[in-house]
Amino acid sequence: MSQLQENAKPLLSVRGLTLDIPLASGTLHAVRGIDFDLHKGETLCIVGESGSGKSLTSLAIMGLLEKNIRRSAQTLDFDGVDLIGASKRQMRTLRGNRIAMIFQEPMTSLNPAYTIGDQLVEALRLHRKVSNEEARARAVELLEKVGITAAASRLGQYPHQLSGGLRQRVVIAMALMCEPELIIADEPTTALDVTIQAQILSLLVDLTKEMDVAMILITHDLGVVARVADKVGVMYAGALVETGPASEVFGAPMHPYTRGLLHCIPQPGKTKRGEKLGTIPGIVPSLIGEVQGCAFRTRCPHVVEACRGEIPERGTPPHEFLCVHADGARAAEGEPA
Amino acid sequence: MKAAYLKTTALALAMSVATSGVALADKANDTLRVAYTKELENVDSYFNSSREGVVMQRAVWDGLIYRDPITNEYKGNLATSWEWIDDKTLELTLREGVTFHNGDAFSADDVVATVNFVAKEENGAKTQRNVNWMESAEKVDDFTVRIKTKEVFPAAIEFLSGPVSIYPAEYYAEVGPSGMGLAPVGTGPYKVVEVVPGQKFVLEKNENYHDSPKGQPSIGRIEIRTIPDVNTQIAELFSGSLDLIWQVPADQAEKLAAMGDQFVVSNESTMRVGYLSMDAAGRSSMDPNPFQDIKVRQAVNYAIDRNAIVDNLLKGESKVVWTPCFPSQFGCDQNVTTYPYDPAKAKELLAEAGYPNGFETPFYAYRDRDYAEAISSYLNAVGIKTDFKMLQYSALRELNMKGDVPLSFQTWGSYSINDASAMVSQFFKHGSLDSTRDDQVLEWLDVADQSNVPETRLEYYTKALTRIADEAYWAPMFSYNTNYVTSPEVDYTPTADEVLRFTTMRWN
Amino acid sequence: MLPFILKRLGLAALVAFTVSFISFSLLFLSGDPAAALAGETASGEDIEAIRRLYGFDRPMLVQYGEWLFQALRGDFGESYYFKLPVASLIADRLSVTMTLGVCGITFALLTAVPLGVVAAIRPNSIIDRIALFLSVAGQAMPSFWFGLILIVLFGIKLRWLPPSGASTWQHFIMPTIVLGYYAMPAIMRLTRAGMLEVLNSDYIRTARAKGAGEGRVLFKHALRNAIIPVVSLAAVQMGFMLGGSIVVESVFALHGAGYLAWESIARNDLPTVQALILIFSMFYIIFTFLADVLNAWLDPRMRSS
Amino acid sequence: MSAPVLELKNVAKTYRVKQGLFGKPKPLKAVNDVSLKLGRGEVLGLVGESGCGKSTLAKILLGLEAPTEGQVLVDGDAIGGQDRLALAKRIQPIFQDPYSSLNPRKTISDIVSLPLRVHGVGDAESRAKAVRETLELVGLPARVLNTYPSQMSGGQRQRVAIARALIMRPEIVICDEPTSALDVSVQSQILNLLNDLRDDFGLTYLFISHDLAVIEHLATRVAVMYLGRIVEEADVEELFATPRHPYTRALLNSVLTPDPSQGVPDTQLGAAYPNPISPPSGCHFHPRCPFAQAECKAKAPRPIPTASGHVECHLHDPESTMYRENLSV
Amino acid sequence: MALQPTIDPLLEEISGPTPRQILRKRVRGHMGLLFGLGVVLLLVVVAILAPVLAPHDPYLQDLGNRMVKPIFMGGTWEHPLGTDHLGRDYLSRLIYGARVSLLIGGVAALISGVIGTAMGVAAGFFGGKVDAVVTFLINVRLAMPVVLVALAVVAIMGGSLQVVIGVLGLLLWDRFAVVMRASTLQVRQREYVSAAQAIGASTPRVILSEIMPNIVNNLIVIVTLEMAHAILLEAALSFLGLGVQPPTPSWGLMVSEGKNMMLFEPWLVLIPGVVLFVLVLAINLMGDGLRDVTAPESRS
Repeated sequence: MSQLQENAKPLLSVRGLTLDIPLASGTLHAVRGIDFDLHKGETLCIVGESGSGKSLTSLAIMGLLEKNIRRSAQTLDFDGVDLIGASKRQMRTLRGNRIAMIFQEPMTSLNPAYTIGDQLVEALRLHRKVSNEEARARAVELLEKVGITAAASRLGQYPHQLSGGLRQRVVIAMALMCEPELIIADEPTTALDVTIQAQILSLLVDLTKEMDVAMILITHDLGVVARVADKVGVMYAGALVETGPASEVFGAPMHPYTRGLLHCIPQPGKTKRGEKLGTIPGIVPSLIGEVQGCAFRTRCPHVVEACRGEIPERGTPPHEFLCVHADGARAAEGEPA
Repeated sequence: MKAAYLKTTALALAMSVATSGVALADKANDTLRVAYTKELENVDSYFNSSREGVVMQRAVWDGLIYRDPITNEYKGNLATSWEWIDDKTLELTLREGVTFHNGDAFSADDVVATVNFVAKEENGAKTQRNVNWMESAEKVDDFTVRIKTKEVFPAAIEFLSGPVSIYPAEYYAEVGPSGMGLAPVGTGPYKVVEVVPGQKFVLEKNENYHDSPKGQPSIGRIEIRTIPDVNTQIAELFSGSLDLIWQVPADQAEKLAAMGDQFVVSNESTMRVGYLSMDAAGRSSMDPNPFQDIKVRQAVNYAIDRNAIVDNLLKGESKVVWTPCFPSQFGCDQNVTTYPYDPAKAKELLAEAGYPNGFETPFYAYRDRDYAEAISSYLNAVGIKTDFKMLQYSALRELNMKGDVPLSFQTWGSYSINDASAMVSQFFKHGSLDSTRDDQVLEWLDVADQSNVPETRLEYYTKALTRIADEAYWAPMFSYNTNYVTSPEVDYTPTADEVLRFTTMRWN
Repeated sequence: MLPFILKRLGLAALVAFTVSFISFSLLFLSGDPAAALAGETASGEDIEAIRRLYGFDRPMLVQYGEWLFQALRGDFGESYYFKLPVASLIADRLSVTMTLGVCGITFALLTAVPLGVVAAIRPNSIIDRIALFLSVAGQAMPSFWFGLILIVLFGIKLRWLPPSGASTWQHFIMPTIVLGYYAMPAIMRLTRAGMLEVLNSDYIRTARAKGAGEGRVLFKHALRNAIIPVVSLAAVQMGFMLGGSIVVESVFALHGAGYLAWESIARNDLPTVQALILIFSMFYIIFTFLADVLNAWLDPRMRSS
Repeated sequence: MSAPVLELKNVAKTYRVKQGLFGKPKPLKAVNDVSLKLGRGEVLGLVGESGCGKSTLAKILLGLEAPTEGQVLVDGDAIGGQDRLALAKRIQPIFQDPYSSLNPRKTISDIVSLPLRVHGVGDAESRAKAVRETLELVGLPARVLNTYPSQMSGGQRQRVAIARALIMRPEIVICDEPTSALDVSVQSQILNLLNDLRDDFGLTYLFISHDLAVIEHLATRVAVMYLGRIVEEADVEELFATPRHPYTRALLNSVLTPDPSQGVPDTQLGAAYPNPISPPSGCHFHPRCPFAQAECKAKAPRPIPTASGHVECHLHDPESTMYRENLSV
Repeated sequence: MALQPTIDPLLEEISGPTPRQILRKRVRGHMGLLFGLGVVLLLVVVAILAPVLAPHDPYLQDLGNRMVKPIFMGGTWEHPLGTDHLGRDYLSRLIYGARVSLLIGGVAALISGVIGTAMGVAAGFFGGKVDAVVTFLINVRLAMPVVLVALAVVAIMGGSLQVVIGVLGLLLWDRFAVVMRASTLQVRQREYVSAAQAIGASTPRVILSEIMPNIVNNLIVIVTLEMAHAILLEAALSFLGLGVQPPTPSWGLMVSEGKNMMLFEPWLVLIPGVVLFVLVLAINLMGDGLRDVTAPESRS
């Protein structure tokens, strides 16, 4: 990541994004004031366990939240467009055109009633005044690009005739039809086999590099994050508890939660076979009602009284984290601060 | 709140009826629109047995003789005169110059062919009773025929002026009953221009109608539609798309009459008699069969308040009847034992018969569910528990013929034949429908039926009727009436024989 | 496609065969057709003769076989009551019933599908509640009662429509509404449920993420998929409606096949009843078959393997 | 290796699958001539892509499906003829989805005690005691007894499922992807628990997973399955140190360790997983194999014994022209 | 190594409401269900207490007092809802009629429920040939025109209460079979069913204790819908004159008896018609409500 890029105006700037879901039993604070920037060509991975609010964050950027979810932010700026204030029409011209999205389930994210070709062509013709033939040509080109052989003949096929891996390639091709500047991929490989996962990920990485597209990749898999991300955001209970360049976050995880997560997974070479794995006791707290202090304190081994109060932002940009302990209690775990 | 809702809805409905005026009848098109309740299976009058069929028959065809429905005087129609030349032979002189609707000229051949066809049982005329008294007919000359009866049959004149109508020989031989049903051809005052089986008939005035005692038709066109639901009929009447409905139930007729001059409601008695038939002969599988006991049969007779039923349910011209025949019929003497309403006595008789707590019996009916229900309620009140079964006519008849009907409410209309034989002889002569099988009654009825001497007939019918009443074989109930409702545009005076006569209808 | 159609047809034929056999056996138990045929004054011998003449004395299976053989050639025998060939009798009446059925299902679809769609787009809105009330009320409203009320209101009070009969298209309006209203609730509910499910599906999110407008999302992407089960249901309802038009036809004095069926039951006119049961079930079978074919065409997953 | 507690001899399961609405049913060999041995206290990790037959194999072991061919032996007894009750005492399952594996209408106490009731063990009181003890064993307090699954988190539910599997004190537990539906922080708890229980009760596990890191951590032996066949089987150390089959190697390659210094690996598995109804000829793996030659297409490889197991690949068959002594690709 | 149970420290906090509590809460918040349930319960009580509540003998006719208007149309308290065409007290007949309608609906739904559920569960559970046979039977049943066949059978056998109930019971099992088959198929794929089988539970045990409790909510919904269906069908049969026979005070029959005077004494039809409508509406609302409140708990 060059210094130049770091200083340039970010493509996407998020400040204080908050998502509230009114429920019968109170307001669910699903996302609680998160900040991040994304520059052109950069890949940001947001990692977190289920219920941490990472998928909602992606939908919030796309403006595709359910009607009952309240969205607010100080800044939600995409290349100068204020996404909060944008009209429906403005959002429509952005979606699929400059911001594309890839969803988790390749089996269900394509419309079963239409051919691959129809759906690819639609993605382009919604935003570009091109003929059907031109659009089909572009579709064939992109299908080949995502590694689908005999692309022209695939256009007439229906989604159900393709395997999961192929469908996800089609979804990626569809996302690329309008040459977007930002791709949001929400767990794009979770539903796939490990072998296919690697293929799809490398495809995504290659294509974003080649086309200089920024990407937000949402996942729960730390392995994926480590291999793909330029920047990492660790999300817990609706807050980004640690952000920073991938190498730093994995090399020197500052937040106790980040470290806890890394200890939980068996790592060949690091974890001894058959040895006890690290655990994070307890479960994610309820986010219904007022959430005070650090949400991780109920599970944190380093909890102190101050965790109930205001949590300071620690670290130095670009590597920052939220913790009352100045070193994120790294020292307490016997690791170099 | 519900009550209020009900009230407003009910009021709205009532008002909707009351405030809606009556559209003008279709007088402008000279078309009278009539509703039938039942589908007519076949317009050929020998192949249907319904009242609607009789109406069609009187309009489309002519009989040899005609009985004036008011004076009961026999007049010549297709025959101009007739004479018994022996006990079993009637010679008739025919009217000349009559043509059928299809242009064929009427002659003795038509009479011979018609009679010889319908009199043969295997040709399957629906109501055999109407025709099976005839042996054959023979031509004397072009305008004279002789009709031979099987037995001595004094009611022949009555039958010839009723159900026996004359068909065009050539045409009938060609098309048969079903062809006649679809495209009827007769000599009558109206010719049929359209038949949609079971649904719709259109009649047109026969401009060349001969000088018949029926009178000349006045209304040019008659459209008859089958509308099964009485409400729908009344609705159509309200909306002005019907001009005449008949067989309107008493309650509705009363309400329509109360609507002032919007409609003309007339009521006439009919020959239909309602009665309870009991399995006195013990043919049914009921065991023990209480109806074999005269005391039980008498109890049934005493249990029912006929007057209350007549006054409240049938109304109009209906009367309590004590005989298995209609009082105006020849030979139908009303001077027989009567059983006035006396539930205490009924209970007493039941106790005497060995049923102090009453008994249970199936109770069948095929029409007038409310009358049957009222009767059953009276029977229940004295301890005769009825298991009510409403069957279709044909199904009940089938059961009847098998003899498996212990107790039933039935009716008989005598085909408007004004002779006691048309009813009492139908049911008490050991036929399959006879549930009494009294040899004495059979003997007397045979004498009466086969005599040409009115006094003898009267005497023996009276004997039979008296015995039937004494033995309480039946519990005769009441005679029926018919309500006719017309728009004020239509001038029509109904007759007591429940036949619509289009020739007597006029526009006001 | 062809093997699918053939297989489906075979199944349909088997169903029709079974239905006809069941109804034949039912009616066979119903009593003596000979007695009904013989008429008023027939004696026991006459009935016996008729029984032999018509072959009623043979075993049921033989009679059924013969009936089936004749029926396959389009000959359903002669009506006991009208003494006319049953086939032509029914053919006369069927047009009314078919017209009514087609109008009824069209009315039901034209009201139920838009209502269902709107209700699904805005669940718990006023329109959703109205639609739900209409459907619940529709299910609870006896059709004879509804018909009578319409007659009073539109036939007598307002005089907008003729109360009964079948001579003009206006005559069909009220029966259509009554019959259609019978099928509407189920179709509306299914459309609503289907739309709700489809609108929550991933591919709708994908379509939105592509930048498709709401109209396009609803009609091109959602409705196409939500309508597939509705097609089947409409076919089933159409079949039910033809069989269920008895009440409506009797209220509105429409001389259709349903009314004929009722009257024929009343008259013990067995050949007619038997033929009508078969024809009504054939209609059901044909409609569901057509719906399956249409579904296979609408749903590519069924079209190809 | 001690005498095998569980042994599969040439087990095969063939389904007849209808292709679409029309077309004749075709045979699908979900499990194709599989032989495996499992010693007491061992953990056999079974890996493979979805649709390779892992779950069918588990169902056969649980007696939920009968094998079309071959035998399953427990302690040397063929279990085909035995009644399911006897089998169920010795083999118990833990399923993948803790949301679907517990009956939502039953309390936890009902669910955990079901095996005891089915087998008619003890009276109500002793059963209640056993349930409490077992729940404690899996780390659940007694107060969950009268709660319902819907009141619990995924991890807690999986503990209930484990308690149910253990209450009969079985010898063998079939774990069918027991942690794949769980978050990583919960997954590690369950893995630790399973490991502890194995030590305490001398359990034998068949551990099905697609996560090779988990397998490596937990298993003592590993079997790699591809299109119904075990293409390689070995002790865990050996398999991870020297994977022989190209497919095994590709699988190991595709493991994403959280190491930001490495990029996304190239598995070189070009084509997609084949349709099991019409498997490729010869070696089923040949269309995706970077080393495939004509022989692979023509001839199915035979099992070749290795140091601690076997492998099915022409590359390792001394009789094959493709054989290379020191294969290190 | 000794086992160290790791008891979840947060368990107490997250213990949510039991399914029963959730159900209770949902029921309390569901107006349609409450209304439906209330009306149905009320009518059940009325039916049971008919002899106590009815002011007159419902069969006692008084031909001199026919079609007395109800109280709100100017009648007297002697007959609060007036009298029918035979002078019988309308309110008493209405009260006794609740028995008939509920009996017809209840027993017909019970018979068809037993048949349909047995078929549907068997088809869903065993699949294969059993499923093929059941599916075929469902098709046959659906292809039979219900009203027509019911009319024909009632015409043949006579319209006693038993016959009507029997015919409806034998004709209305299709929806049970269809829904139970689908539900069973769905539940059968749940892993707890496999778990129970792997534990060694017998097939009847699996069906009764694992499958049935999870499809019983669907069953209850269908029971209510078919009850309503049976009541309406009986009314239609009665309207066509082939339903329950007089003097039984069935509401359908009362509508049918009053319908001839509909244009003049509309209350004769409106009263039983509205009561019938309200009962069927209530049963349907109850069914819809039950479906809503027993919908499977969402995962979160």
